[in-house]
Amino acid sequence: MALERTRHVAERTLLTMDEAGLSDFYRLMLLIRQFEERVAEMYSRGKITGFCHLYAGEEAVAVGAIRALYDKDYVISTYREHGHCLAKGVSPRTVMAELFGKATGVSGGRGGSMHLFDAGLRFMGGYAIVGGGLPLAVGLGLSIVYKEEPEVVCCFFGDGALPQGAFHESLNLASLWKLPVVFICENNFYGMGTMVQHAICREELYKFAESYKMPGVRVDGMDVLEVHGAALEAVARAREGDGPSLIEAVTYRYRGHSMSDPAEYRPRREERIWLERDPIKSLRRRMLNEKRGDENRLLELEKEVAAVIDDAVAFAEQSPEPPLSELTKHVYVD
Amino acid sequence: MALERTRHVAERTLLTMDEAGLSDFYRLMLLIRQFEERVAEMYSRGKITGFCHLYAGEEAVAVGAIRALYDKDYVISTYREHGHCLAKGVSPRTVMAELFGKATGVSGGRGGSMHLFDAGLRFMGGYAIVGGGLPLAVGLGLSIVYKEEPEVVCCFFGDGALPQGAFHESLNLASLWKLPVVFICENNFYGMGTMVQHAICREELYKFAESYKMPGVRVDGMDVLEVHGAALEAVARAREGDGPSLIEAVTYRYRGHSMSDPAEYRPRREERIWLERDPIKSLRRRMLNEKRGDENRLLELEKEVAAVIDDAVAFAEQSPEPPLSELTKHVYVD
Amino acid sequence: MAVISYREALNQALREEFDRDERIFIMGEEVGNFGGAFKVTDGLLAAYGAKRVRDTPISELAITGAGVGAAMGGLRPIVELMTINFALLAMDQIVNHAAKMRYMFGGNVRVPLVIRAPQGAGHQLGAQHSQSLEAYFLHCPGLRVAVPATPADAKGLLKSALRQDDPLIFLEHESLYGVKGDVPEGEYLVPLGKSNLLREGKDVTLISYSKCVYDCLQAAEVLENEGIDSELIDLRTLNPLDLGPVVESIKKTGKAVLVYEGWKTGGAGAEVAARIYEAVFDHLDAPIQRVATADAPIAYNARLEHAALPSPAEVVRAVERLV
Amino acid sequence: MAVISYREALNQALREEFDRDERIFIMGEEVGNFGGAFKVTDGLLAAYGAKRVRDTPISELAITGAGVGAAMGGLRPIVELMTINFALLAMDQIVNHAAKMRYMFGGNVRVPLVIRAPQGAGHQLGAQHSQSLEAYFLHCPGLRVAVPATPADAKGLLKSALRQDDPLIFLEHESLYGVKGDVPEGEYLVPLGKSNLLREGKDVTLISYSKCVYDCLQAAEVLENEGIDSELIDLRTLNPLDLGPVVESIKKTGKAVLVYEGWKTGGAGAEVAARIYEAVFDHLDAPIQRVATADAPIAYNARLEHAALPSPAEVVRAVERLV
Ligand SMILES: Cc1ncc(C[n+]2csc(CCOP(=O)(O)OP(=O)(O)O)c2C)c(N)n1
Ligand SMILES: Cc1ncc(C[n+]2csc(CCOP(=O)(O)OP(=O)(O)O)c2C)c(N)n1
Ligand SMILES: [Mg+2]
Ligand SMILES: [Mg+2]
Repeated sequence: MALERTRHVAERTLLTMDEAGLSDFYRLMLLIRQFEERVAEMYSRGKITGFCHLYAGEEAVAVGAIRALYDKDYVISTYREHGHCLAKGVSPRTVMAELFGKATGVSGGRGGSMHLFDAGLRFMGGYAIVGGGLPLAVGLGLSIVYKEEPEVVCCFFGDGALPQGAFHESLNLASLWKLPVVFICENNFYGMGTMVQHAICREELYKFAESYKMPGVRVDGMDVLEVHGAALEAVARAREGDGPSLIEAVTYRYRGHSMSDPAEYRPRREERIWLERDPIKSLRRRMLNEKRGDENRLLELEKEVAAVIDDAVAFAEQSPEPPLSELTKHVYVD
Repeated sequence: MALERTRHVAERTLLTMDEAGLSDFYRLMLLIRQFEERVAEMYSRGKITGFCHLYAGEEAVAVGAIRALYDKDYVISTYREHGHCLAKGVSPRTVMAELFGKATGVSGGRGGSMHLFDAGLRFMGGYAIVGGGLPLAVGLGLSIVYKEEPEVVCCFFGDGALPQGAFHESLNLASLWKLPVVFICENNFYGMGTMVQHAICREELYKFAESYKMPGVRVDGMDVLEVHGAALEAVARAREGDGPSLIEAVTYRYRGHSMSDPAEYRPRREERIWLERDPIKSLRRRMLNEKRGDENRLLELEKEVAAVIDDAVAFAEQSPEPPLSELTKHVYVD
Repeated sequence: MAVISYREALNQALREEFDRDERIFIMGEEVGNFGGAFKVTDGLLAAYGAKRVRDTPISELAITGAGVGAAMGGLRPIVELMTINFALLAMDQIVNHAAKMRYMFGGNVRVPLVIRAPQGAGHQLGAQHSQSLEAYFLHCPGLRVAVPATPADAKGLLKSALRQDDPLIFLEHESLYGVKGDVPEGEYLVPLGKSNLLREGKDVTLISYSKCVYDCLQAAEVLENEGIDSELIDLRTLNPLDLGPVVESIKKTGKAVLVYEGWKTGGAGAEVAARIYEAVFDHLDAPIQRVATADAPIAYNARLEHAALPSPAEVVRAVERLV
Repeated sequence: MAVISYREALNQALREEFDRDERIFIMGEEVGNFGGAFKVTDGLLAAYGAKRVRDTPISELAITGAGVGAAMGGLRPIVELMTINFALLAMDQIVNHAAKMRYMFGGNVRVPLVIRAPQGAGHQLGAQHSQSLEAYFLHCPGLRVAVPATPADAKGLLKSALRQDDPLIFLEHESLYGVKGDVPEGEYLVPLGKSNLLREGKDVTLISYSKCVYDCLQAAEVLENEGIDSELIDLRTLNPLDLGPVVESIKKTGKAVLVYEGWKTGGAGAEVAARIYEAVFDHLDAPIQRVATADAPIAYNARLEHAALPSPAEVVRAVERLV
């Protein structure tokens, strides 16, 4: 069984990681969680508008996977990308400012919650068309092979993208051309109000890897170490020139699809079960239980994170809006 | 092995078919072959123009599959559809007239070789966008289920359609909704000049059925009885309400992709091997060897077919062109 | 006559037509359980069951094509695309298949498919979720295009759409769902291809459709205060396109302003303008003004978004340039 | 200067640019082994190898998207779509992704992708294989659109396209590949956004692009025999659109005919017409005439196809209506 194997990987990962590494995972997941909570607050205060999809609950996926990358590796994501963007190292200040629509935002206030981007950090964008990012990941992978560089592309998408033709076309191309792309499906069981079993006829999403002759694995997306272990393997394979992989990370979004969705289609009991499996609390518990972390140090981290978020909000608040005179700037180069 | 099983099916099919049935298969395959040969001649004489894709060599697929259908079952095809159209019972006269661009053609001269259509006979069209017919087949299947009718849809497409998103989306929908659709992939190893292994990462195309939770089988597309046996099974399953199937018929087009392609990318030796496996000659040989047909009767059939084709050409020649006054007629209803 | 919203009017039309014709059904992402992303199909699943209200996976190409196929099979499908932005994934089935089939098969098939889709900007949804794409569909013979502005038209046009036999794209504006207006109860049909004189005036002709009709109404009031008397025509459908009343109006006013939310360049307004010139060149005192969306993707930032879109103030300015 | 075909000119441009810039590569269906469905890439695989001349499966959406991604990754990809008709499968990657990205990411990315595609009718290929879709791309801010008519422009514009940094769609007309003309050898650039005065005249202005330029040239000769002196401007690119010479010409002639192969309704000519009116309304003696494809899918039958398309005779008739 896939889960057995990866649990094993998680154990190994835990053993091979030092305390600093674990603390880093913890801090980053916490940063994302608190960021998202603050975003929700700012949204209800009208500071943030438009569509806004929170990542709370899924932190272990972004952190576990992206921490398996080098800085120069690429990440491609969806409209639910705050977590991936922060995990790739983008400053909470410029992400928050983007959500506020400010000129100092990562996309100059033009993108908003769904379209974060940072070329320098190789966070290659959040896209709002379900499945739209996969062909782009293939292209980035192609550019790596073309330039004979050692980088890898990590492409995140939801279970809802599986029924899209783009998924099939992209995995086929990546496999045919042996591209260094790690496809990570965040299976949170729902695409808006649609359960995954009503969307795709095969529920073990990782098994689609077989069709495309690439390794496929399902991991517990609430366990950052499991995700990390699987990602390390897939990334290493990609970097070695052995082609793409598909990782299905089983996870759960704590909130509705977007800020305007009360998620009434979901049983509250189901939500509770997943809340109990919280990735951040579990890692904290594990670190303390196994004496791989110090409670005081963790409390300090928590304070640090809170300060970072406060600072991000203050920065966003104080930043200027993009000038109206730039309405048609950047439609074209020059 | 898939082929073993279906060979078995073919044997059984042979045993259960009477001589009239076998002669009918023979006549129909011959009709298609001779039709195509005459089309090639008419094309080189400039009577037929545009893109023209011949079906010679693949007759066993259309005949074996379509003879497993009832009249009211639907067929959807591609631009290489002369064979499917004739097998569904459309008169060679109106098909030839269509290729001549005449008003008496099945599509009134507006469609041409790639767009034959006959609603009455439920030949639901040839389409020139690779993969374009599959969603239509899903829709027809849905209409059948909706009306609680007993019909089945048989959808033909080439190996070249496998890398298209439409293939994946359509098989998923058909499976999720348990639609009565039989998907028949005519794997003739090439999509234009591209070999199937350069187009799709998994060469056993029928195995894609697994991903979509439907039965998948590979048959020898040069053996009309094998195709027929597999089609009978799939059609029965669809009719029973047990959902879609995927049949991969391994076959070969004797000519280039279209009339303008000399097929220089193919080894001549490969062509010879397949010519030796000719579906029409094999069936003839088999009927005579196993005393399931009479040589004189077959010779008679051959003459009949030749006369039918002559008649079709004469009809097409003599038919009028569509009037210029009807240039914009049929853009809309009324 | 009751005052209901554009959304309710659509819902009412759907229910009435579902009751009238068994062959009508709807499919799309979240149309069932969820009641539609914009709640247009609210309650339909409960009332008509899963056969007639079918939730689909996110497969715009195949869903649309399945609608085409179901129409060929004798049904009258409605495909709801969650928003028009996703229609770009289904263009092959819309343009290459649905719209061409009848003609290329010599008139031997009908494709009575209605594709409904919300479109438009104004809610800070960013570049990929804020488009108005009617111009693409206008440039596609074989496809009818409806762009209702009022709740009554939403109802009357949708009902007519479901009784004609050509593929039709029905474009609803996301900002209009909550707009209320008088809507006749029961059987109420607005014919396709009849534009609507919404306001009589003698100084200038405003021509619009969908949401921008409201911008024009507001502008007309401002102009009235300035002593400028504007006539307003709502095109209602772009295919068929009825320029009769527009032509009559311009013969009277000699001046025209076109207001639409698509990008200005290559938008539907360009076609309408070209046709107006062809029809009444000699009656025009000045070039037709086009008020439309700036030629840029829509930004998330509210002020930039607002600045890109047509507005009553811009309509007023355009009129002032003319008189 | 050598006399070569449009096809050869394109091939030459590709070779020269491949030699100049290592980041340029081409991918598409049959571009390698087969040399391209229309043989534009003939010999490139042998000369540059499979890395730079990549055959792809039939996956228009993903190929186009891979082009976008490769451009983001610092390359200068060319995606050849076998014909424009298949671009309808890739509209999401073209319109929602390639064209929007730079703007929606605040100017922080460049997408120097060139999409090449043959288009046009005239060979009895039927409704699904005979379209001219430039109007869709014109109505898409962020996307450049080139429509070369002559071999020299084919070369010069393609070379320029490969040296600029925006996504660009390069539309070749299937009927032009065999057309021959003088083409400067080696470095020869035609700037984007410069229309070309092909013929001077004083009575009427003919405005066209791509294949219809030749219809205009023929018409101009017929008209000359009738004593009508026509000026002809080839737009060359639709985005950027350079109407400067058009405006100057109309100031002189007062009359204009637009000739294009897209469907008349909603075609690029509608936009060009609307802009001309906006610019030189007072100089026009009569409404601009549009000669374009009939609003119907293209039929297979040769006579019907021919009747649907613009022709020199129709251009002549349009001019005669004006003078
Ligand atoms: C092509 C397309 N169709 C529909 C939508 C509307 N939509 C946005 S998110 C979503 C659900 C996607 O679910 P999933 O991929 O599972 O991601 P999750 O939101 O669960 O992270 C839908 C239908 C879209 N953005 N793009
Ligand atoms: C979407 C699309 N892309 C490209 C083409 C051009 N084209 C026509 S047939 C063909 C090859 C198809 O091969 P296959 O599906 O194997 O069918 P076969 O011709 O072998 O019967 C291609 C690439 C097309 N018609 N449609
Ligand atoms: Mg999901
Ligand atoms: Mg093939």
